[in-house]
Amino acid sequence: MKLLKKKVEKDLLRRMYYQMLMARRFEEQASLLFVNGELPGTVHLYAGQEAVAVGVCSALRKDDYITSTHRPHGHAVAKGIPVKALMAELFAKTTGCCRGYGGSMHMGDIDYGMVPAIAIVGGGIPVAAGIGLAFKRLKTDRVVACFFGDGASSEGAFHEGVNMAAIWDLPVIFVCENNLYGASTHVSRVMKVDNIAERASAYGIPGVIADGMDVLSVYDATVEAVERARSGSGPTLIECKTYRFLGHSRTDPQQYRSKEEMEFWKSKDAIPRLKAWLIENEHFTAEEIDRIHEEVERELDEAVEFAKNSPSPLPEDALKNVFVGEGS
Amino acid sequence: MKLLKKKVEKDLLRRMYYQMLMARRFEEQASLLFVNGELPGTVHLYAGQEAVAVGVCSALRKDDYITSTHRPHGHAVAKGIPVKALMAELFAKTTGCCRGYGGSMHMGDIDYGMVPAIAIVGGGIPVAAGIGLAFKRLKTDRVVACFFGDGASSEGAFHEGVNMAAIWDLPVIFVCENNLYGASTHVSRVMKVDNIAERASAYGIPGVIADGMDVLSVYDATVEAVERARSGSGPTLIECKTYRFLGHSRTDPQQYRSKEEMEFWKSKDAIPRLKAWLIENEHFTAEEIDRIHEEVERELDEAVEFAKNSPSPLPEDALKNVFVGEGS
Amino acid sequence: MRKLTIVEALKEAIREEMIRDERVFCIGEDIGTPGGWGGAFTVTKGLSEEFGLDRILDTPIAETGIAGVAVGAAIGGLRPIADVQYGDFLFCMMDQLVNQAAKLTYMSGGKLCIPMVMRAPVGATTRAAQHSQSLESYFVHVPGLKVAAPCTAYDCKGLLKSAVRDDNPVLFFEHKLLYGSKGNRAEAGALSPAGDVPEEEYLIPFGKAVVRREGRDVTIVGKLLTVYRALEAAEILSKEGIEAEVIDPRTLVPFDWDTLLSSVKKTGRLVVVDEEPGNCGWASDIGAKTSEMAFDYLDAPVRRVTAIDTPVPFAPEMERYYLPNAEKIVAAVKSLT
Amino acid sequence: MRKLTIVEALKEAIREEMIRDERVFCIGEDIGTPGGWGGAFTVTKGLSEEFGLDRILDTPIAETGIAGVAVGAAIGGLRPIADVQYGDFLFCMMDQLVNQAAKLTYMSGGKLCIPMVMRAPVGATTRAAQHSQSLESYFVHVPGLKVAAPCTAYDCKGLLKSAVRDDNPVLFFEHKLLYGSKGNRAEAGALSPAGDVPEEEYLIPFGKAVVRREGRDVTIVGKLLTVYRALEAAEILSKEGIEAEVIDPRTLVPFDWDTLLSSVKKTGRLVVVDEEPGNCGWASDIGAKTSEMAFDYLDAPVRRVTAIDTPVPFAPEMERYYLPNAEKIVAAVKSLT
Ligand SMILES: Cc1ncc(C[n+]2csc(CCOP(=O)(O)OP(=O)(O)O)c2C)c(N)n1
Ligand SMILES: Cc1ncc(C[n+]2csc(CCOP(=O)(O)OP(=O)(O)O)c2C)c(N)n1
Ligand SMILES: [Mg+2]
Ligand SMILES: [Mg+2]
Repeated sequence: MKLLKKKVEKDLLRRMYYQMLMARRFEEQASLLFVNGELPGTVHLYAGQEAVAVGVCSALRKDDYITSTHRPHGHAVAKGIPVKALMAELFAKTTGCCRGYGGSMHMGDIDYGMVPAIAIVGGGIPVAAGIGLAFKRLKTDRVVACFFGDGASSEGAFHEGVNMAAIWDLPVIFVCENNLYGASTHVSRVMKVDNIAERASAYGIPGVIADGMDVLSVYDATVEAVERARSGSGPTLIECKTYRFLGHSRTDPQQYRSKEEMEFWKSKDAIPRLKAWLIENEHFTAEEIDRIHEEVERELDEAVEFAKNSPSPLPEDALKNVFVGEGS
Repeated sequence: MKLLKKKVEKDLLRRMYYQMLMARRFEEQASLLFVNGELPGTVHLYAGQEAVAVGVCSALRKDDYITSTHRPHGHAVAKGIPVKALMAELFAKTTGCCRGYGGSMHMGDIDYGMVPAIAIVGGGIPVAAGIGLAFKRLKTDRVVACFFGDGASSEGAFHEGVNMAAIWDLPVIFVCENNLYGASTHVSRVMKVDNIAERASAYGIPGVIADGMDVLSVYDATVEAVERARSGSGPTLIECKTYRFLGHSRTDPQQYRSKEEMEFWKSKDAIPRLKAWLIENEHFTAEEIDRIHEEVERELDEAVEFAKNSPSPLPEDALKNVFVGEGS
Repeated sequence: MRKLTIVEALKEAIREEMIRDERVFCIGEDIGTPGGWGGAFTVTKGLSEEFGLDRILDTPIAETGIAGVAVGAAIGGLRPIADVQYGDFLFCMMDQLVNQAAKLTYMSGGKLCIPMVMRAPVGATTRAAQHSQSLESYFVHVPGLKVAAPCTAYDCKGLLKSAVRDDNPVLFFEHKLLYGSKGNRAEAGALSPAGDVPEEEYLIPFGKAVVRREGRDVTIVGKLLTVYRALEAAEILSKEGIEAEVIDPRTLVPFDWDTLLSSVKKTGRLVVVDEEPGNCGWASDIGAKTSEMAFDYLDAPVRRVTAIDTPVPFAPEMERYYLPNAEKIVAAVKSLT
Repeated sequence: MRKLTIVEALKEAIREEMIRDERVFCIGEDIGTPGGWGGAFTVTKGLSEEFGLDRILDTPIAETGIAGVAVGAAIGGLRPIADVQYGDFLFCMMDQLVNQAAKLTYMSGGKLCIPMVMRAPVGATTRAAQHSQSLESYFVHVPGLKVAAPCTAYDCKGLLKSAVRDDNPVLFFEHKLLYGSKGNRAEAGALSPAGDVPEEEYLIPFGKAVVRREGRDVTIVGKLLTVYRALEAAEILSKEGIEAEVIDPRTLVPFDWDTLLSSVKKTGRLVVVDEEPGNCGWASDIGAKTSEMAFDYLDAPVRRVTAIDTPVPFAPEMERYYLPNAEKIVAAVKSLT
């Protein structure tokens, strides 16, 4: 495992492990609740990719922003939105992070620096550039991290958004989570380059590859990109090689990928990998890790409880919040 | 001047010179007619870029297609649409190549292999990919050349269209006419790479640079790209370095570029350059060249005459041609 | 007669047209990959095995590209059936549909034809603001596009086949709650209007409405799912002695004014039901034109029962409030009498 | 009082707002480059000299990017005034406007605000199909957007200033034939409605219509250029003893129903004039809602005088036929009496 460039504080490592585990267990819970018919709509689960969200967000400040996608739960956990509010949103309750207006695909809370997830593939990319523009013009040193998938890199919005961030040297970190598939379609069928990071050269910005199954690799790459961004040197495109362990969405037949491939990637699971490293390097004892697991379970149970006991919106609340100030 | 890769027939050279001159004189006429208030709408004149249209189209067959832009007159001349029909279209007459429905910005005639020009910047790029798809699926060896500007290469449609042509190995020649400006905006302000050809690497296709002020350079590059395309090896992006001698459109203040820059590029004018070369290399005598000039003037005069004497559409013709078969 | 779901009927239409005409092909995201969905709602599932991945062509996620390539393919001599996973993403390809597909024939003075079909699923299914929109009227407003919005398996098949043979661009809308796909694509609240579909080939012309239920007291017109909502309402009303005539236009462009106006002239009352928001929507268009053309026959104002003018909310309680339904239609009808 | 053209009024509004609030900035193609146009219709000409190229921000030709960056800039704390050279190109940014700008506030449960203005010139000026469209109703149909369509210099200034201060996304439509720019941007057939604009600062609230001409016999409502066509028609009608009341709604969302309905209740007749094609257009919306809300007051059907349902043709003869004009309005009014 790659060495960190600077001493990483113990609580950072703890938080990383905690968040990755929480993101994973959150999805397992959500999946279960979903299958039991307790949640409306659909879900796109993040399991497998936790090292990306957590690695990136660990390198951000609270007042930095992120934009997200149709697969936002992990990003939301990593950016620090309370899991109660996330769970309540899945349950479509007024206590949800979007008060029941958004649901799984639009999770977010600007108070925690997460723009409500944009489920239009690629749609968040120019938006992130715009946020970067604001942060720069307002003379802050805040940055924005923009999550998107391999599939999204074929969208025109990617081209336009990345180019604008590049020419104006905006403080944006473009984080491509290359999990090999856009829905059922393998990346190799939709692009002729081997790495999405190579596309950075079309915009004259650095493109780097991180191991998306290793939170420290993602963290390192992000720290560097954040430094560039904060110092006014412009955006970076980080491609994180990763994999989603579950189906694309609720109804994925999943027969477009092989058992072997799935097994291969599961063997790289970032969570046991970090756990082993933490124990091996004596950052934490096995018991300390166990206590993190207990904490996660407790919080998650509380979140489900909280969500179930929270009130649903009134039907006519639908009329509110179309415009600002007409709200609840 | 660069040597030709193969012996270029005398009539090819003659046609090149003829078409470049025609394209130039056509614009000068159009400009005059426009200033005199004889033409409705607006015009984007092609003067200066003739080597590109003619170099490319000289490497195409009649049954190959081209797509064009808001600046289509030169492409139309080079693809062989009779100048009468082009002039009549500017005059909004029923004898125009679009029967008065299209005007300057939508010039084209599919019978000559030119799709009516698409004046949405970048809009023609995925369309060209689609034509390439059809040519390939229908097992023809036809190709399509897609003209667009430097400015268009920032559009999402460029990214999506070129990528699709690349992954499916479509017979498309993407011809970027880099005339240094998108309207008033210099390329260096809207992209961080030096050459648009470099963007080809993001799609895994060859990107080449041609001297857009030298018809033979453009022709050579296109011949090679056409060979690749016809043989099933996919698209090429050719960037032609060129310059427009006149304003962007009818109302261009033109104060965003310097006199020196304009003079510099005018000194590279492709038409006198070809003329000198033709005489120097004894392809034609000065008298033969003069006769081409006379021919062009005569045809152009006839075209204006024809256009002026042609009938205008009836007002209620506006109701026709919304759908196929409801036509004139 | 055998019963097919709408998914089955659409698939059969595509299959028959692809066999009949080599130039017909499908293009879209995740429509062909073996082991994948066969399109977001399984309509093309299995077809790539039969026709190959060249003719059931998976694309990158790039809607402008899909629509633009469809336009170009049509120009080049093919007959594309393009697919957008959710109608909401039509906004990503709007330029190609509105500025190119709809206008090229006209711009060329009638010399060019653009035979393409754009299939788009619409309707709210607790997917919130960006995956729930009904958006037919945007395209009815675009001169140069034909627009179909069928709601039965029979009509879906016959109209899709006609759309494929049409030399003009066609927007073909399908409602997610009507697909009737079984198994893992079944949506909460879905109707499953499996219907009679003959074995023999047939085509349905554009511009012919169907009277789904006869009645003398009021005319109700809807499209897609709201035709069924109208029929539900008619049942309720019938119990109270009000006999509603329910009309299904099947295509929105061209629109069968004869059928609608004859009905309105008979009943003297019209309710238009639509899942789109009301402002500048289809219901307003039908309302305004009917009011203009049948002014002297109308005994009451044309009432519009539409979605409310908000984005689509996520919470099911709010979504129900957002949508038109049988009770709202009943109330509207009663307000007229 | 001093007279300003609309270009001057818009420029002054932008200038004042940029001075008042550092967060306000302009973004678009060719709006700032020294020696360039200052926007396709010169509205921002000269402003980059005063505010710098950072605040009069030229972009690549990339409309999705412009709109998306505007949305993001609004989220990040700025207040963008974005510019599209021709309204037709709004279709290239439709996804960002419809799916993001209009919905993010709602999706967030009201926690996020998107204060952005999108300025778009519309109208036919012999530029043919892709540079001539009027397309306001597409955006009126989108819940979550406010829509302005002013037609005088006074209103343009006051409404643009309000739009900039609004915490919601605003589509701000301007008509190419009304800019009144002199010199090299003057269009054939342009009106030059230079009008009184006070030196003192003022704001105009959204949702307040103006009665441009009083009359007792018929109400005519238009928007943008068609307000002037309506006034022309009113003059002609007046000579024949028919007194038309002409209403200019100024904003389409919100819409001032009080003013329109009071007028209709007085006159009993309504003609809606619109430069958009008729199908599912704004005229239908006004027609349907008025017919519904003022049914008992209408002595005649609401007549719609719109562009014809075709793309915009190039030839001036055909373009004139395509467009609504005073004669067509006069004929419509007479058909009601
Ligand atoms: C504009 C748009 N097109 C299509 C979709 C449907 N869709 C949702 S997720 C998805 C695949 C996205 O792939 P990728 O960007 O790689 O992200 P991943 O799902 O792998 O996280 C598709 C096609 C969409 N939501 N938006
Ligand atoms: C989508 C779109 N955006 C903007 C415009 C307005 N416009 C017309 S030409 C032009 C500049 C195009 O630059 P480039 O692609 O370099 O072509 P050139 O004019 O130099 O030939 C612009 C911005 C347009 N027609 N379409
Ligand atoms: Mg992916
Ligand atoms: Mg250029």
